Amino acid sequence: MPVMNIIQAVNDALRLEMKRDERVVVLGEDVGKFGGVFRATQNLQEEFGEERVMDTPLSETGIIATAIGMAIYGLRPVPEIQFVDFIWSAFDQIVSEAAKFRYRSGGQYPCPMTIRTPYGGGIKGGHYHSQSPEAYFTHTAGLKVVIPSGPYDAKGLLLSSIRDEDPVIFMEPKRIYREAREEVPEGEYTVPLGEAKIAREGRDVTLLAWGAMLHTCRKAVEKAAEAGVDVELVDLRTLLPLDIGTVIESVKKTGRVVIAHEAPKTCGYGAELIALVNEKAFTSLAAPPRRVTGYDTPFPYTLEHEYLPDAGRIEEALVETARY
Amino acid sequence: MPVMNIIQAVNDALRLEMKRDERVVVLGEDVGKFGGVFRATQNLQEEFGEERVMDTPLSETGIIATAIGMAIYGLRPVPEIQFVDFIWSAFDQIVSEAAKFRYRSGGQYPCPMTIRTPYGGGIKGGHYHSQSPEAYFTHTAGLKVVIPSGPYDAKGLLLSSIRDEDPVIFMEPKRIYREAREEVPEGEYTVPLGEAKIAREGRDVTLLAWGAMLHTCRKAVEKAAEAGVDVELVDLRTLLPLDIGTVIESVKKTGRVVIAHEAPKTCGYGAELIALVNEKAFTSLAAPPRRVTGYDTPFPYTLEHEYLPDAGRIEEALVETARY
Amino acid sequence: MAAAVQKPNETPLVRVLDDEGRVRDPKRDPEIATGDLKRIYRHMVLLRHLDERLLRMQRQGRLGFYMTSTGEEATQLGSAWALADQDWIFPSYREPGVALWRGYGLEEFFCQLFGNAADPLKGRQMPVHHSVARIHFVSISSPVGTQIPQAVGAARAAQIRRDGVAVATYFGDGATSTSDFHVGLNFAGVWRAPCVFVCRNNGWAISVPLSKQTGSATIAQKAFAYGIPGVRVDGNDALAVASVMREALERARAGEGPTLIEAVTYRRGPHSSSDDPSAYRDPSEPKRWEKRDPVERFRKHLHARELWSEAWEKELVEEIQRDVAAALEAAEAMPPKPPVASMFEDVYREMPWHLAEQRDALQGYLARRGPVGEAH
Amino acid sequence: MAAAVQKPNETPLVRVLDDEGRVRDPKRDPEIATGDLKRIYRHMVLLRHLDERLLRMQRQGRLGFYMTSTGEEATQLGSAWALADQDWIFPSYREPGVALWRGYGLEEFFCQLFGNAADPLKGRQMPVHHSVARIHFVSISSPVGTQIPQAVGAARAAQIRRDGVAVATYFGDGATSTSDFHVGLNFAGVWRAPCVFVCRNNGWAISVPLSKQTGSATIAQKAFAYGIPGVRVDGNDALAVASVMREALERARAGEGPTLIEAVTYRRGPHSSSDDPSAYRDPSEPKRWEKRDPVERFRKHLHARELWSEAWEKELVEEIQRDVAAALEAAEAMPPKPPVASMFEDVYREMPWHLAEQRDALQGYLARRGPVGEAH
Ligand SMILES: Cc1ncc(C[n+]2csc(CCOP(=O)(O)OP(=O)(O)O)c2C)c(N)n1
Ligand SMILES: Cc1ncc(C[n+]2csc(CCOP(=O)(O)OP(=O)(O)O)c2C)c(N)n1
Ligand SMILES: [Mg+2]
Ligand SMILES: [Mg+2]
Repeated sequence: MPVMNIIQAVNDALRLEMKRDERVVVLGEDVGKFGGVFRATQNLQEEFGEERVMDTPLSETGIIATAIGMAIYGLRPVPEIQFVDFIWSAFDQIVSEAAKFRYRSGGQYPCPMTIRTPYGGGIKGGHYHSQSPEAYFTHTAGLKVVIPSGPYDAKGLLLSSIRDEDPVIFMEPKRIYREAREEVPEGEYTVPLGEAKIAREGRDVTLLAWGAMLHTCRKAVEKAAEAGVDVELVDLRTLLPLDIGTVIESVKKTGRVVIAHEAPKTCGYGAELIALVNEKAFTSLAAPPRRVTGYDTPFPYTLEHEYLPDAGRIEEALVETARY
Repeated sequence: MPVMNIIQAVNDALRLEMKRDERVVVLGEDVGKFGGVFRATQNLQEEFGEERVMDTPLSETGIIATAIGMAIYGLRPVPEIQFVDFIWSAFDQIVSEAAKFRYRSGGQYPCPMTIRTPYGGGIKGGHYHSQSPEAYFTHTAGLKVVIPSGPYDAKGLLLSSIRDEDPVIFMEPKRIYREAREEVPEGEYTVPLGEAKIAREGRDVTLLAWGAMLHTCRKAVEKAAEAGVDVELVDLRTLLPLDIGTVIESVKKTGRVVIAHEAPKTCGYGAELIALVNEKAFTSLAAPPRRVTGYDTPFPYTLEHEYLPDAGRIEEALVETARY
Repeated sequence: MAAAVQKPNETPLVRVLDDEGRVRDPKRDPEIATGDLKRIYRHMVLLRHLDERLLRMQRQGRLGFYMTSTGEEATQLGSAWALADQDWIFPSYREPGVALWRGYGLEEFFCQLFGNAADPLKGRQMPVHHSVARIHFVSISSPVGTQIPQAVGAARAAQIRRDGVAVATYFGDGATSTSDFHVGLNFAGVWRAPCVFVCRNNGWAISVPLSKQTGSATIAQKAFAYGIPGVRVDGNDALAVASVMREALERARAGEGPTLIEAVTYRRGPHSSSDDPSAYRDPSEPKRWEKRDPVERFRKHLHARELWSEAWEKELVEEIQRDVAAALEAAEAMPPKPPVASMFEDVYREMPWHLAEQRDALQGYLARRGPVGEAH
Repeated sequence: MAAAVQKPNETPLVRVLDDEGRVRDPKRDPEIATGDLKRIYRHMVLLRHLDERLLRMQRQGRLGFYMTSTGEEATQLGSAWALADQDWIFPSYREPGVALWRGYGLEEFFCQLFGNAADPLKGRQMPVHHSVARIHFVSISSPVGTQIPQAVGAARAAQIRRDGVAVATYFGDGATSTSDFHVGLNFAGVWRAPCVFVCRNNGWAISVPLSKQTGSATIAQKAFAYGIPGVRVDGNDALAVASVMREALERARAGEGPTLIEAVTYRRGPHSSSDDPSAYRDPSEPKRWEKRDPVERFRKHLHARELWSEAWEKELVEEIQRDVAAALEAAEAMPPKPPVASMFEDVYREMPWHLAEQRDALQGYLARRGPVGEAH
């Protein structure tokens, strides 16, 4: 089996699906000849032509709105937003249109599309090349939100997303685009949406995370193990709809839960997870659920590693929660 | 003291502050000659002229972006977004610009402005004239989020917001614009941002709410009282920054908490409140914190009263929580 | 029309009929078949009748909300005539005539307005936010302008598929100020997408007159910013609208790219049933435009062509009244609310656990307490 | 310039200098004072030196990120010359020359690039996102185009205050596709705001050429959509840029409203230090534009006017190298990071409890575990 990084896995998924399904088209800034600023769409225009791999003018709302029109018409667009930080001009089209089209038309107009976009910090990107805005999307009914943490899942989840009948926000952890490498099957396969993965079994504390944070969490889990704390690490993979069964089962087992995310704390997705755990596993809770998150500031440039949750901060939360 | 409704209180606050401070300007769609589709800016253009009360072209991003430019330049703009449901085209300017201007310029460019906008359901407004998107703003560092529940607070909080040195999202409960009436002092007064109000003291359960929901909650509290449950009702008034002291003190006293909001449940502000209560009052909790909210669907037209939390649903949550 | 870019200083107002309904520009006459001419007139009369009746019903509290298109009938029907069955429409809220022309039934129309159990949209959207897939009349949403770049995306899809479909999108003068207008026309210009942009310039965006909406003298000239042709047409002249629309659609289908049509008309009524224009505009202005009534002008035209008679008019009006009354009665007889469970459907293709849970909780609550209302 | 709207078919390229630096249109010569001419040249040379040096430093890992403006010096300096001290600038990331011309110090400039403890922005923004309030050079942000309507708001504020301030905003050709370009120019057209829109049309938006950015032949003609004048100028001709900029600012100050200036130039370097243009553009293209180098052309002009000599050039270059080296050394000597507590400041004027709590937690953590890094 070939070893791929996330960029290669994404590229591979796009290529396979474009071959299999001629309705699939890719559009975005610099995705054509250049193959994307992260090269995730490299060689696709060469292979599939300018009509199926379109360089667009510089407008995120234009990219998403025209993709919606294509989806409504019967194509399967996979628009790319160069950095998720630039998605906001398209927010109206995402929240008011894509997310509501099926519903408001009484089911007449589904809007199947997959918005691919890199997210996250740790690349010296400052305010506007670093953010993790997943919670803005998870608060929006009608969207699905998917975040892979490695190449295998990236490919399998992207294929599932493109084939899904609803709009998907597919957030790619750009910090580990090239760093995360693993064996990835060559042909098609899918990883189903809405299913979390137990990345490591453990007895003492449940640790919930997704995307690039998974890797920081793995380190934290090792450190915690050294301190005698046995952590169950759950990779959510899909945030909306959430795999509630896996989460609650794990928390019922451990009685303790820590959530790690890059996004700012206030109203981040961690809050929802804590609320759900309270709702469904209150009597199992032996310690207060903890969040380890980015801070409630814009994302800073120089101090980004102080800003981002690191293995030490997560480890402390795990050990304290275990010993509570 | 005159009796006013919320529209009158808002209008009064604007007029007083425009008189007091010539930096204050109002802009938005239909706010001038027409005085706003809800008439909140009625007669202001007559009194202060077209330069201080500006009808704008139909573009929410234009309204907010030009208001930012005015704020940066030294004015105190109070832009109106006709319905908060139409704010999304301006989301980039709010999230990427207004919220980050002070920070990213190292404190050189504060951006004091108050975005007034009606929100909420119950007026037969369907998808796009009914939503309660406060949680999108409370997840955004750099913004303040204020929601009054009645005329007195509306006036006092609006004056505080306009005088505040940071950008404020001021969400007005349009369902009770005319229905909520109370005595309001004629001259200037302020209600400080960041301070919640105990709307009713009680021993058994804490009920957290804001805006129009306050009124539904009052009914629920009465019903609960009939069932022997003594509820402490807290009107948060400012969601960001939250008055954490009042919230936690109340929950420590009652050991039980219910949150009611119109917004969809998943990742609504209720989730953050539950997470904070877990963080700061875990050992006081005698029952799982409960949310009574809008559902995770677009806001429906015909079934809006089924969608919105009503007094019965809140009452049931209160009683069940009290008896847990 | 030449494929070349329209020079802005050459954007005269295209007219076929004069105010008396006489053909003043025979070269421009689209030569619509007799049956279609009469059908256009019939739909104009129907629209006028609906506007009067439904606004009255709204005032009586029998309908939650309504928006008239009085005065803008020619723009709707002239353009609708030119569209082919396979073409797609991305409408705004003020072109019910286009849907009715294409076969939207009166009863479904009313059920949508009532949001009742027979509403094809399951009571989810406000009145006048229709959606009729079988005639390619795409779901209307309230945010102004969002449909414009969506139409361009659909047109691009049709272009890629080479299926001969053209796309039309409708919007008002106020919508030209939105972001979506700009990005839509810009993408269309680059792609040369088979898309026709029909701007109903009715002079007002709620209380904001065109002079406060843009500094440009015309809407048509905005096309020049995107390297596409812009045409200005008398929007109260159904034949002129039909003519420019047909040309634009021909260009689209011939691979010659998009066109912006500015149909100059007037919003005679209030913006919506919630509006009160007396607070912001001189009542003499709508009065003046009554003299340029598109329905009357078209009637005079038919009369001049001996396609109209008082007897036919009477028959027509009676038929319309009968049809409308029957459809209204049928619609009003429907249960006023769709089933509660339907509120949770169509958010996604498959209902996820959290929606099923919420649905069950609500159904349990309603079973315990009875229907929502003051009793709760 | 007439206050009337520029007719799009009359948008010739304004030039003052020919390719050899000779004045070919004396009527257009802005007659810049000798001292200013030499200062303009000095800043051009400084910019070129900075670009070379800093891109090299970035390659060496001494700087996180950098963006050059090589080839676009005349657009920056010609327009900067025409601005008055009290005027406000809403820049994009490719006009460092405007800030330096107005007195931004080299050392602060470098400290911003390093994001170090002496960075006026406290290490918060990426390199080249300057903000210099004392010269009214407003905070740069990454999202393309957002500054355009902000500039219009500031211009509207100046207009309301009648304080004689004009506002200039800079952006690229790619930015003309954004929502914010449209709404900015539209609001400005309605308000007749004292705002000058300077579009650096450098032919590319990262890998996207102008032909894929818009269907219009020029950027200048987009002004017509807003009823404002559009001017097309040779962006590599500092005198032509100075001339049209001065006229536009005069119009603004005279209450005659906004102007769109399209400065036709070329992005000679990569989009940024992260970019690799060999993947998407023919290397012969930048080579061709080297022949139209704005700095050389301006040097020839000074030479023709006997304001330039080899000796002066040598002196100038040495002085610049010395200044730059000294400032760089000073900047590099600063502590590389601002204090951790500063991360929590300036989110709001007063720090709310939750930020104070987060700050204290982080400081406690760092006190326990030492600075962040692999050890954690
Ligand atoms: C984005 C957005 N902003 C504001 C509104 C409120 N609104 C509804 S219609 C309208 C005016 C539209 O004017 P125009 O485009 O000229 O269309 P017309 O109603 O005249 O047909 C406004 C401001 C809205 N629906 N959407
Ligand atoms: C809204 C937004 N989308 C995408 C980007 C990524 N991006 C940065 S610069 C750029 C191209 C800008 O081109 P242009 O406006 O011509 O300016 P130039 O770089 O040529 O000076 C792009 C796409 C961004 N910064 N902001
Ligand atoms: Mg209109
Ligand atoms: Mg460019």
